[in-house]
Amino acid sequence: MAKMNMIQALNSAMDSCMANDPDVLVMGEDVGFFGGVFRCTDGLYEKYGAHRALDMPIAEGGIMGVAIGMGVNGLRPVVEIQFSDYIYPAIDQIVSELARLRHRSGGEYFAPVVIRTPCGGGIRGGQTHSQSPEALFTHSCGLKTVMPSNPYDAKGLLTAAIESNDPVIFFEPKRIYNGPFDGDHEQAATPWSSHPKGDVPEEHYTIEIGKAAVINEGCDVTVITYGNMVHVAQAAINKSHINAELIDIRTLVPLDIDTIQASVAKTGRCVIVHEATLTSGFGAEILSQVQEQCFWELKAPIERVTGWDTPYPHAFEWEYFPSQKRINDAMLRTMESN
Amino acid sequence: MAKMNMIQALNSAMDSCMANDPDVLVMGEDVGFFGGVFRCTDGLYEKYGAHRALDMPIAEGGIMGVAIGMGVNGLRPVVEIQFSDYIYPAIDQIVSELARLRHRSGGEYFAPVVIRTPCGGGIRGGQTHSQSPEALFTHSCGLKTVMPSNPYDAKGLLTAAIESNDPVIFFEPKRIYNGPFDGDHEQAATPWSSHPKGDVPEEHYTIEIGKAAVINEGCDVTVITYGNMVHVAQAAINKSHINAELIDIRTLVPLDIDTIQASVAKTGRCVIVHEATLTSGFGAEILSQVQEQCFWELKAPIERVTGWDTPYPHAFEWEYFPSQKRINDAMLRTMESN
Amino acid sequence: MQQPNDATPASYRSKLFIPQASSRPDSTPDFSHLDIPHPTDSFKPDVLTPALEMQSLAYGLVRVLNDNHESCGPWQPQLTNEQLIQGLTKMMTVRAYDDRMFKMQRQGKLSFYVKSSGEEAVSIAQGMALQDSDMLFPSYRQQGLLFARNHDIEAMMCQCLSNAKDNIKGRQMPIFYSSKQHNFFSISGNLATQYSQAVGWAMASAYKGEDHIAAAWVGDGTTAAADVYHALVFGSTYKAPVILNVVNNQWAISTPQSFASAGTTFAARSIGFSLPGIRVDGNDFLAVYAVTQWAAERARQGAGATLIELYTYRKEGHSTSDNPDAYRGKNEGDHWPLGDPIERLKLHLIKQGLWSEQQHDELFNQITQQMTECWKRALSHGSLDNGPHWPVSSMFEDVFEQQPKHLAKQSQLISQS
Amino acid sequence: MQQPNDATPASYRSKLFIPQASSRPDSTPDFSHLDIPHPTDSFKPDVLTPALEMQSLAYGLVRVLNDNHESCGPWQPQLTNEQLIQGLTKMMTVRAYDDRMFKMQRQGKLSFYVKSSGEEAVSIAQGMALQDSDMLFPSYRQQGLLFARNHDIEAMMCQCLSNAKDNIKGRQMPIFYSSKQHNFFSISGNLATQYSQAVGWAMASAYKGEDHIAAAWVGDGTTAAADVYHALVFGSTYKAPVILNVVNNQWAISTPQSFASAGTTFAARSIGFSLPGIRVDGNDFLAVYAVTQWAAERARQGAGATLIELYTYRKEGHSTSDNPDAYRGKNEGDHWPLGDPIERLKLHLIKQGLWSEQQHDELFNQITQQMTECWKRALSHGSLDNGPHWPVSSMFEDVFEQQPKHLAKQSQLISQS
Ligand SMILES: Cc1ncc(C[n+]2csc(CCOP(=O)(O)OP(=O)(O)O)c2C)c(N)n1
Ligand SMILES: Cc1ncc(C[n+]2csc(CCOP(=O)(O)OP(=O)(O)O)c2C)c(N)n1
Ligand SMILES: [Mg+2]
Ligand SMILES: [Mg+2]
Repeated sequence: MAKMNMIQALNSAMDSCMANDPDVLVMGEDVGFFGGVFRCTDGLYEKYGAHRALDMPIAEGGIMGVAIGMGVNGLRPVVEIQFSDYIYPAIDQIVSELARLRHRSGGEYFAPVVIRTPCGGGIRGGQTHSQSPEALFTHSCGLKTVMPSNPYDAKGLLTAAIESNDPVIFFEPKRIYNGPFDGDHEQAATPWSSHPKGDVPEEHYTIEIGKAAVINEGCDVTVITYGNMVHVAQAAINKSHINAELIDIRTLVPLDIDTIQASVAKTGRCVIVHEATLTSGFGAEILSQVQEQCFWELKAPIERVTGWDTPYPHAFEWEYFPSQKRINDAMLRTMESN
Repeated sequence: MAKMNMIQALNSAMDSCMANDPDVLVMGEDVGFFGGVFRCTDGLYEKYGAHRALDMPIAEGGIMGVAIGMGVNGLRPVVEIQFSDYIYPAIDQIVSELARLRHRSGGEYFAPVVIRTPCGGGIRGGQTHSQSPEALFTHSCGLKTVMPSNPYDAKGLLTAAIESNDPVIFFEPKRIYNGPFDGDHEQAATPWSSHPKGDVPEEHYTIEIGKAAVINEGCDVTVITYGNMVHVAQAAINKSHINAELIDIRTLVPLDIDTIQASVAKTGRCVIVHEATLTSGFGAEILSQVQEQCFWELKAPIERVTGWDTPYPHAFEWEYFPSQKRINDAMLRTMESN
Repeated sequence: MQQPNDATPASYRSKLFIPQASSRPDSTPDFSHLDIPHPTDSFKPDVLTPALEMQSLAYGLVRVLNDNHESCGPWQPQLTNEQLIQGLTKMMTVRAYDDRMFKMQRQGKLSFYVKSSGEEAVSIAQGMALQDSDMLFPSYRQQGLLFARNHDIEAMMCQCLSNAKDNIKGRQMPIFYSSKQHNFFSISGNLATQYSQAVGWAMASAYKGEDHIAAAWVGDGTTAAADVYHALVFGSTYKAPVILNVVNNQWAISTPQSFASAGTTFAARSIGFSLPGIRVDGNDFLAVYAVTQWAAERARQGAGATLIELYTYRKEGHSTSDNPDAYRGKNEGDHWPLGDPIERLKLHLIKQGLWSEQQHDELFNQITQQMTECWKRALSHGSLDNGPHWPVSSMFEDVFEQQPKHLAKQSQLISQS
Repeated sequence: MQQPNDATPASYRSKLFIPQASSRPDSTPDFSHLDIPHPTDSFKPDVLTPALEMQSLAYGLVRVLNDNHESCGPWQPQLTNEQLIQGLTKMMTVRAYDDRMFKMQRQGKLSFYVKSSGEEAVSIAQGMALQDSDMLFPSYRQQGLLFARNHDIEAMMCQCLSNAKDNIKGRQMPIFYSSKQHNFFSISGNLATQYSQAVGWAMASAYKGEDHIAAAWVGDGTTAAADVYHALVFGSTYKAPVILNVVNNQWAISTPQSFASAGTTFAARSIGFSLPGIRVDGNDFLAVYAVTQWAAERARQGAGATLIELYTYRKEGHSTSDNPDAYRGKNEGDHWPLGDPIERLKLHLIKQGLWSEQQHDELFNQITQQMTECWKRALSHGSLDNGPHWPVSSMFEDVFEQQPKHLAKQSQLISQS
């Protein structure tokens, strides 16, 4: 075990996969010599050379097209999109090609590409360095969508993603790269070393894609979330007197509905939290599935606590970012009903 | 009044806007001389010239970028994307630029662009000529999303879209271009001339964007849908003994939740139908809002009847396409609960 | 070009430039402005020549067959008589296949079809010039490549019929073939996407230290798409061993090539990327073969990508969905100055004493009969309308490598309903 | 270039070509291979010259100032002494502004900043060569354009502070200016998107029969983006009156220009589109002015777009978020052979007897003081951390022209929580 932050854990996952398998390579803008603008691929260039830690031209669509071709030719490219706000130029290759290749070719061809991309706000990035576009990819059949909330999961899930023969889009909440963040920006930052999930094995391991984690057991209300919001929700729960069950879904597609269902069947109340914009966010899909599966157990309307339906504003970052208070209010509203 | 099919109604909307306002022009692949592969811009080239019915190179991203620049310079471009399956190369310009321009510039700049694009299956188009990607655009703040279900609405809504100073993405269910389609592909096709909504004024008129239409009043169950599924749902209702209220939302964003809420408050039961893939389809958002607004009135789980979570398969088009039977089954399941 | 009319109410006096078409239904086709050089006008550079030093090839037209159907000039390829006759046979086979399938579509047996008539030299000569281990990333109009690689014809028909023997399980429209066995990539409906994928495939080949190259095709209209640029940027940046082909058949559905060519040749687009660009007479089997072989050799020697513009003509409509008389001069193709690739190779072989009109007719009849037989056998495995198809549950397979629970559940639901 | 190491476990012997950097921290910067022609080596074509006939300008380097700081050669612009001194003043003002803002970021007053140091001639000379009614579509490193158009400095600072006087209401990070009043388009965080938008704007101008032109800027790295290609395709197809500028400052964050240049110049990318491409010494105020004026005149005469590569050097880090010493040779900029644009214009003016070191120092001090005063005033209107800002409810405005119900509701919710 070592103490690792998210960046180190992700780096360790790539490193161990590259050491094991010459078909694995990392690529993207500034990922080679420089080691990535967030340093996630730091050291891989020195260790594996310019050919395996590949700097690339600024054309996300081109990077994705090229990655698919590499995947078809037997490689396992791990692509970094510098900010998830810049993934849109690559969407055609992702949605029309990568996601559907296996199906459309009757299983003849596939491209085991992993797309890593930092998402989320809280770093004063304004509207073009703060987005959480994960929901878009969940509407496209054939992609697995993952968003870890801590270093231990990050390494295990990324390793599983790289070894998967399905394409995986892997969102990294950049606000928690260096430490868990509970939503209180005025507090001193805490490092991952002080968090149990900052203990990460140096050796190779995987966490199954498609399994949620129950972070807190509880019986009053189920709080369902993922990514950095896990920590905000946890803090809101800790400060409340509510005995809440907190679920980190970790994987959006495939969604571990069994774990969610078991929890809501027990609590009868449910709050869903994400940072992305409300309308057609992934919260809508979770809410729908919970409603469909647990209708008869529900004691109160399921609540969504999310970003607003506006671009992410530079000056109002903390008004936009779903707060502990909003989560707490939602839990309380849920608890009021009978 | 004239008898018009959807194509003629759309054409009539563009024609009257072009006659009124020299800033309106239509553009896209094959829309000029040829009048569009679905003939929607037929005759506009002859009438308004090659400069206002503008053929364009095959680069949806380029078309969109250029349209935005034109919009910023005072024009009202009406862009045709030949199939909505091919809108992905333009998504960056739509989501990152068109949708957010007014907000990001503090209201200084905007581009009143309309994007028309045929969507949906039922024409043996396989996975790349059948998609319904509307949900993706509803997750992006700043876009209005419209999908009409008949010629009368099509003309009124398209005219409103062209006159709107907000960008509008306008989906045209291609299966009903020539006639309403109730989902029974073995029956003889019916033309719009035999349908009341095929009566379309030749003069200029608008239908407000953001208002749903109650197609049938009823008290047993609310069926919420849009586009071609309106006709399938209508047929399912007609053949059943259920007194269903059928709502054609017409506009996805902004959503007329008031009309929906009033209906579900009355019926206590709700079935949502769309052709797009289930997971994170717009049905999830509708379901979520209904659940949030009408929880206490609901007598049964809200049901979603949608396309499956697979690409649209050529050979299994009718197994994929949501059928009257599936809608009927869902209504019945809803009615069984008490 | 139609100018905005002053009589039109509320219209600007536009100064915008709008490209013209070679002809429209109301005008007479006229290709007389085209400069068609003689085969001996070209030069053939060494395969390692820097791109800029061979720039004139991007504006010229590499040809081998002269107007008397003789082979001449610097680009004459080394082809045996057997290879030439094979080339002719394969081109005739593609054409017969296309004709048969088009008719079957018109009879309602297929939902859609796309012919490659007039462009057969492109895929047959290029397919023959490449090695079987080279990977092909075609558009929808290079069915000839499958013939060049001896793909089973009946199996191709089964794909077009979406029947129980369709290797891609009824999932795609007719003609969107995929054949891993033949290193023929799954065809996409989205134009141009395969172009940058081919570059990635080639980069992987170089990364693994292998000698295989990739080849990709797009049409003239498709050159406007972003992925074409991505292919040029990445192909040149990493000197990927790939051949990037532009099949300039003059039309993109109803849109003339002038809306994509920027007033110059497509081959010229390579220059800004330090890539050789060669424009070749796409209806000259020998020239297409020679140019492809040159580019393949360059790629295999590590000198990177080449852009080849195949100058040809789309004789028929875009697909079964359109009627070209609605947007171009009637029989425009008859005015096309570079003739027909099958006819030209036939006359060349006759001139060489290797072939005769009688042999040609016999071969034609034999191929036509072969098509009829293949079609019968293919149809015996089912058709889109009448089946048998793959089982409906197959729709839920191959979305992922292993079927996740939610798809298993949906698959169950469909079997119940 | 680092080759894969045989000692590395499980690695291929890659044959892939990987472009090199001009220098890395462990190597000594060396630009001696660059061919820097003399101003008299260029030729200046008529503005209506066909693109291919002026191709050599895409590979050359248009210069006006020689090594002795004299103006010479065919490209000497007609500029009054006042204009020259104005140019110098404006370049010095941008630099002072950048220095001030960078320091304020380091002191925690701004969340982010981007300097344009070393590249001031690009935006000042280009801004001055265009007319006020021409529309500018900049990237984030052309703040100089706002100075060329006499934008209020304090207001720019207010944008950077996201305070109550920020004209874009605190919605964007610092430096993402927008000024409709100055025909300066709202800057996007997404690279290259403005390039094709500029073409569309220019097409609209031609469509309306107006004479206004558009100009757009991207960096060397950004040339790889699809929208650059879209701009070239649409710009050439419709002969849009637009100037497409590539500011080649040698670096794209940590990535050298060699990952985008395809081994040739950026100006050369125009050739395949029949557009003139001109490479100009971007640190030579006079040359930049002259080339821009030429392209503007060409566009206004209806001959369409021009691609200008401004050959310059990014002296500082990419932004306040990086340290260039981590990825390029220390002080690489000091080795840059084209010097500094301010220094060069200053020496030219001194040589002409129009300026002196003393005047220069005085001006410098005056500008520095002006910045201090502007900053104080700007700060008095608030800052990101301490406000005042726009009211929070403003976040829900301008999403649409009229606020729809769901946003009104969300706005209410936020005011309650
Ligand atoms: C991204 C995308 N946009 C539009 C289309 C619709 N479309 C199919 S073929 C075609 C024309 C292509 O013309 P060209 O590239 O010249 O090829 P050709 O048909 O002549 O072989 C168009 C516009 C598509 N398939 N994909
Ligand atoms: C679409 C997109 N991809 C990536 C980025 C991140 N990014 C911002 S600036 C930059 C480098 C741009 O370099 P260059 O074009 O040379 O401009 P310069 O910074 O040198 O002026 C990158 C990769 C972005 N903003 N947008
Ligand atoms: Mg074509
Ligand atoms: Mg740069």
